[in-house]
Amino acid sequence: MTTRRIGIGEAIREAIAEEMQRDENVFLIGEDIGIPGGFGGAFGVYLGLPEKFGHERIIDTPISEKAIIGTSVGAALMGMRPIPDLQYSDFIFECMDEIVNQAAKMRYMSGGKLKVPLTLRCPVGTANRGAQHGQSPESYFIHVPGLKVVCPSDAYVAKGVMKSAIRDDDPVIVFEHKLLYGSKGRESAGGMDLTAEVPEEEYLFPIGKALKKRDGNSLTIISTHLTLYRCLAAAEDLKNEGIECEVIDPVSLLPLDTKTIYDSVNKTGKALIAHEDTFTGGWGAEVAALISQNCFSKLKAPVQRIAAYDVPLPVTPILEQTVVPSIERIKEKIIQLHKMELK
Amino acid sequence: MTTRRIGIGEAIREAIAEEMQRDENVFLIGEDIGIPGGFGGAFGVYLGLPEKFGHERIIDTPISEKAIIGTSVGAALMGMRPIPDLQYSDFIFECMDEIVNQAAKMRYMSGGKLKVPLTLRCPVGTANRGAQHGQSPESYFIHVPGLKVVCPSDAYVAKGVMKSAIRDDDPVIVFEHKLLYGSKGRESAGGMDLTAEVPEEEYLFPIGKALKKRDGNSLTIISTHLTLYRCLAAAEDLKNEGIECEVIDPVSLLPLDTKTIYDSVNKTGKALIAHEDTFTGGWGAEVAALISQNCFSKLKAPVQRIAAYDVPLPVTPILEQTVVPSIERIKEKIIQLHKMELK
Amino acid sequence: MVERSINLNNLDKELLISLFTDVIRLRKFEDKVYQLFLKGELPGTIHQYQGQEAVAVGVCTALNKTDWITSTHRPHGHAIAKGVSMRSAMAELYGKETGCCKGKGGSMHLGDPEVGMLPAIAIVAGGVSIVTGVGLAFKMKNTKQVAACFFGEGATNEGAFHEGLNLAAVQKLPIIYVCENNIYGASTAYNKTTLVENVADRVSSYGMASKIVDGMNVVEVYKAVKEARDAIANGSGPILIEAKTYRFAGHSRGDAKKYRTKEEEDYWRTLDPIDRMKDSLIENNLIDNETFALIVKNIQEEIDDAVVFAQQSPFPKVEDAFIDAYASDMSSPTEVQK
Amino acid sequence: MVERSINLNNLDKELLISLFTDVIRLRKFEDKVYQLFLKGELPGTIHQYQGQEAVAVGVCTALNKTDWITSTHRPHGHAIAKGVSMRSAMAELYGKETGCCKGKGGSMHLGDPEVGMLPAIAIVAGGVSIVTGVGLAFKMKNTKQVAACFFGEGATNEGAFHEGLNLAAVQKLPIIYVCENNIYGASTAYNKTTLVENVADRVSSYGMASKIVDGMNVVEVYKAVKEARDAIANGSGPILIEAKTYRFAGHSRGDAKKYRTKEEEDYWRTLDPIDRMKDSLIENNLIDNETFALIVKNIQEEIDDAVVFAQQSPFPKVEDAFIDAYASDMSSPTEVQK
Ligand SMILES: Cc1ncc(C[n+]2csc(CCOP(=O)(O)OP(=O)(O)O)c2C)c(N)n1
Ligand SMILES: Cc1ncc(C[n+]2csc(CCOP(=O)(O)OP(=O)(O)O)c2C)c(N)n1
Ligand SMILES: [Mg+2]
Ligand SMILES: [Mg+2]
Repeated sequence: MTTRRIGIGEAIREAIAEEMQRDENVFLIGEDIGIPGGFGGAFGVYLGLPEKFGHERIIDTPISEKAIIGTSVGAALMGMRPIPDLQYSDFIFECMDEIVNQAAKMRYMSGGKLKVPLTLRCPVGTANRGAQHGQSPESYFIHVPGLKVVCPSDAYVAKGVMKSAIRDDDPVIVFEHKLLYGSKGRESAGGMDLTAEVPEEEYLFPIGKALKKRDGNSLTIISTHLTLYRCLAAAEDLKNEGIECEVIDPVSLLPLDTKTIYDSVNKTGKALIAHEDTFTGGWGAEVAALISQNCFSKLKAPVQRIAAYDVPLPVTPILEQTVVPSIERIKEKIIQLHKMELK
Repeated sequence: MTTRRIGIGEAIREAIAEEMQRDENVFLIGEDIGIPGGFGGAFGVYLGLPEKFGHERIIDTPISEKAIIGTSVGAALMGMRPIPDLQYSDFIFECMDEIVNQAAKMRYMSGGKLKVPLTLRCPVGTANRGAQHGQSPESYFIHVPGLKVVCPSDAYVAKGVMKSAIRDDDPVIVFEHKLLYGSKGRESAGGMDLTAEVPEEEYLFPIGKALKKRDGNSLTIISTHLTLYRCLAAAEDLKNEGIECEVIDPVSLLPLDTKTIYDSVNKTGKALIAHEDTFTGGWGAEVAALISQNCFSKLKAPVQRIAAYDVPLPVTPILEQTVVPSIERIKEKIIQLHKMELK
Repeated sequence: MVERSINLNNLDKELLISLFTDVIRLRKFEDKVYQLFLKGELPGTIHQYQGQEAVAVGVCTALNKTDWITSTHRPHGHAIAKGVSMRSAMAELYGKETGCCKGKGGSMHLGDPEVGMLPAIAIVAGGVSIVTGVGLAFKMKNTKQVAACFFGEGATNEGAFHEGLNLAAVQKLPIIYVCENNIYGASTAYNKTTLVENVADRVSSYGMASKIVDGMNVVEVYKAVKEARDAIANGSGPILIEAKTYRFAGHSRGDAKKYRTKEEEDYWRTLDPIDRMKDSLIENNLIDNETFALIVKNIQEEIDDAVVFAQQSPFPKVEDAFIDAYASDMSSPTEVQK
Repeated sequence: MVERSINLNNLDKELLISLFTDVIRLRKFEDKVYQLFLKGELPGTIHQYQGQEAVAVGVCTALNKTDWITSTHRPHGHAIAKGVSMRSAMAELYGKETGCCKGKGGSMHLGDPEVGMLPAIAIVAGGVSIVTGVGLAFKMKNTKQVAACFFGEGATNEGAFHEGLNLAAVQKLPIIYVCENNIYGASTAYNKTTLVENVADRVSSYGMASKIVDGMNVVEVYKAVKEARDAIANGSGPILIEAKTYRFAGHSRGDAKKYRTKEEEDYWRTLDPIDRMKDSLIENNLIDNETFALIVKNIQEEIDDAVVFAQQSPFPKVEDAFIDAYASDMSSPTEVQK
């Protein structure tokens, strides 16, 4: 198997191109995605695709989020496999009805006679854009029965899970972190190498499978996106202090790979969930509740959570860095949890 | 202090009337709320108010949820105290941007120079209306920093907390259960008496305070709305079997009265959260995570959750009753939890 | 004031009789449903279609069998007109397993892919939001099919109406937007919700074609859609047809209709789509009272059969609640919750 | 093709000079901001206003000080024109505590209640959604104030535009909708997003008045708003003013503008609101080159002062992140999380 190193943006572009090649029902629809001389989507992921597949399959729309998702739902019901684009995930609130009341419920309401195979891409994460351009709203959607929610954090997973999402017969929302597209993370992302070995050959990464990113026996960390890299950096730093963190990337939040998570926590006896989405009602609450219930007798300390504090996002760097989980905050939490021995 | 027995609908009508009397900046806006010969809102709560306060302060709108909430946000920013109405909470997804990106963030974005005092009423709960008219979406909103979320379940609390919400300087969403408006619960609600002793004199019920509805030492149940009554019925039935349930009505989900909840769980060592909203990512997850973390050493068994199963709502009674928590299911869970002694 | 007598445009007899028959089928079905609802045999709530039958029948008869429709919270008439059998529609209203949505949808979500009808969407303008995708699929696959989207005048104040019609127009999608302007959205008169007199006036915002028709005249509705359909299927772009009509019943259960006048109701009653059509058919010697009686008798039998079928059908099994949320196999999200 | 020379409508000199001066102030401020941004002194992203200055200045000068405006993701010009000081605007762009939003809002949320400007809303058409409430409050309190809502032509395809304008019209709210039609929404030309040529054509859907003006002509914009304002304040109902304009810069950071032609850009450059106004003022002997030089010099000083002020201002304190989410005291939701 031959591989090469690429970044997430490239990986997703490849996934979409391969699936469009493979299935003529797959198409893209959204704002500024295919305009000649334009941006190829807010983050350039679609650059080059119009030349390959033409504007009949890469449909530029007015600024009309309800129409973009409504149209995608209707087309999916008719057997197409739309990949709608909303530029920033913050704009998803403009079309919540189409997602929550239509896409997620149509199949059930029809008594199982219909399906809604659409794949919605949503860039999340802070980048000094302020309260309306930096949210990580994935947690709302694990609360929507009928949807699937995935959060790829590296190029290998991103390509494989994007392809699985496109082929999935249910609506899937793919949340990607905007600071992780490049092959090299921005300063603000710690500038770490974000490329991964990606096979030339076709492969799929299944929805519902978690990945162990690091082995350890001291405690289990569950995290995604940029925060996952911060957790890995913290884990590396703390190795010297004798703290061996096991780090799990759940990849899929709905459905959740509980087995991988429980196995790890049952081994370590301690768990920390970390995400950039806000704290209260975040997906960390669901994971913490599940672990606390299902690993109860194995827990040596209470399950901990780190998340963005419960405030809208401030724009100025010093405040933004204060609000979202930093490597420093993660380290403190790990050390604190490591010291806890309540039984 | 003289009191009389009234139902929730009446209590809320009184609260609104009193606050409109007290503060000329309070007004109502929504669909079918004040039309002469109309319904007085989807559940008749506003009947009689137009005659008292006139149509300048009870504004009937087109079917335009974004405009209803957008207008409320703008008016609130200018010093008014709007009470928008969306008929069914299921339609709140039509105006999520106005709630999540505008109402909740405006104050913070302005550096604290502005405030958004609006009170949004949202009827929740199943009533054989199917997937788009029976949801209980309160859990989404505990995840929105900048909002407050309350769920009154009886007339006394409803009147007092509604008045507090209207006077509150932040956006508050008041979720009410549609089967609890009457003075007598519908069959489907178990037909129990839903009236409460409500003082003639003015009073407020603070946002952020929970209520203990029943004392017990065996375990703690935390629940709201119709499910709360089912929990109380279950608790009553199980008394004979020697199970003493302590039942807490959190009333306010954001902010949450953690002290009242922790005190009870630290005493009983066991907790069950029950709600009609769906399971995964529901508010029960947040409460379970908080209890599991903060009452860790006092817990005798894993915190349990009961909720609507993770499916859209089916319309036919037998399936609907299967999906939402029934008295039977609650009893089983209580007995199961009562038997657990993992340490 | 519209002309009461109907110009039959020398359409052939068979077609006229079938239009007439279907208008009666919708009326009688809805009357029966209302009786059953009052008797407490049907769960939930209902939104009745009496008065508007000419719209559903005119539109659906003019469409090809393979065309699709989207509907609203008031879908009974649309469903029967598009070809959902009275049996499966009635069974769905009873919440039975044999219903067109297996008892999961109910009154507000009637529909059946087999006859080209999506489950009705009870979110006002929800169908307007989705129908663009149905049309886009037809366009991309070049199937020459058309989608008809039913909605009320109240729905035209929703953002979905604006975004949907604009996208459909600019993409030249094969869609017929059918606005049933029955004057009221619940208790609210249209003229209290906008300064624009006709819904049709609003298409100028999208460069879309439009036509206003007498929605109590099944022939006029049929002709308008028939004329539009083929050009639209071939890419001429969408059209909005505004049918001026009236709902004889209340908005939903327990609506005393105090927000409208007796005079107004009486006026519209004179335009009852059944009586007008019947008179015109008789004037033109296309039916006599016997044939009429026979038509009604057959319809009664069809309805009685549907009721018996529905009553005798089983309810879904409790386990059915847990399937159909997802198409792809996925370890039931409900497992952990039991 | 618009007439390049500006008809000064013998407005009095002082007013003309102030209009001219403000157009330059906006231009120079934005030019400076761009330099600073490229130097990496400003965090995040910026959306530049060069080319459209005549719209913000014409509108805000015609409004009363006590009137309010709402803005967009491209708010720098609107803020300066409405009276936000360059110091507090620049400090906000630097993310400083002395900024008009204390460093919490930033470029896309500039605004200041003290001068009648809500924090700009970066959700396209978000301001259209909220301004109806501002107008409603003025109407209910009978304050005779007016609200002006700025938005781009791209925003007119959002549902919020439809719902907002319709409600404003039917409620006769004191609102001036100012559409800055700069032809593009990001990379997408308006004519690719709708079949309707002018945004102004769309008001027919709401029974609203409208006017199309040369958005590169500050006098014409000023006159249109001035004429409309008082009647609107007194309940004549809202108006939409479409200003035909052009953004000289890219949509946001790193936009190569490859989606538009050199010819188009050159044409619009000939309509530069500064040059046109300058020429007309000189033709009419209302300024000479010295006064012009002086005006520019004063503006440069104002800007330099603002930059120094911003640079020397402190950043917010870390603890500030936790305040301002709620007005009423509420045990900080972040406590448990620390
Ligand atoms: C988004 C949304 N808002 C409000 C409602 C509540 N509602 C149901 S039907 C209705 C009136 C609809 O009027 P119209 O579109 O004219 O259809 P009609 O009932 O007259 O057939 C309303 C307000 C809803 N179902 N969905
Ligand atoms: C609801 C929403 N959708 C998309 C975006 C991304 N976006 C920001 S500006 C812009 C273009 C806006 O065009 P226009 O309204 O004409 O304003 P202009 O940029 O030309 O001033 C887009 C699509 C957004 N901010 N909000
Ligand atoms: Mg209607
Ligand atoms: Mg523009």
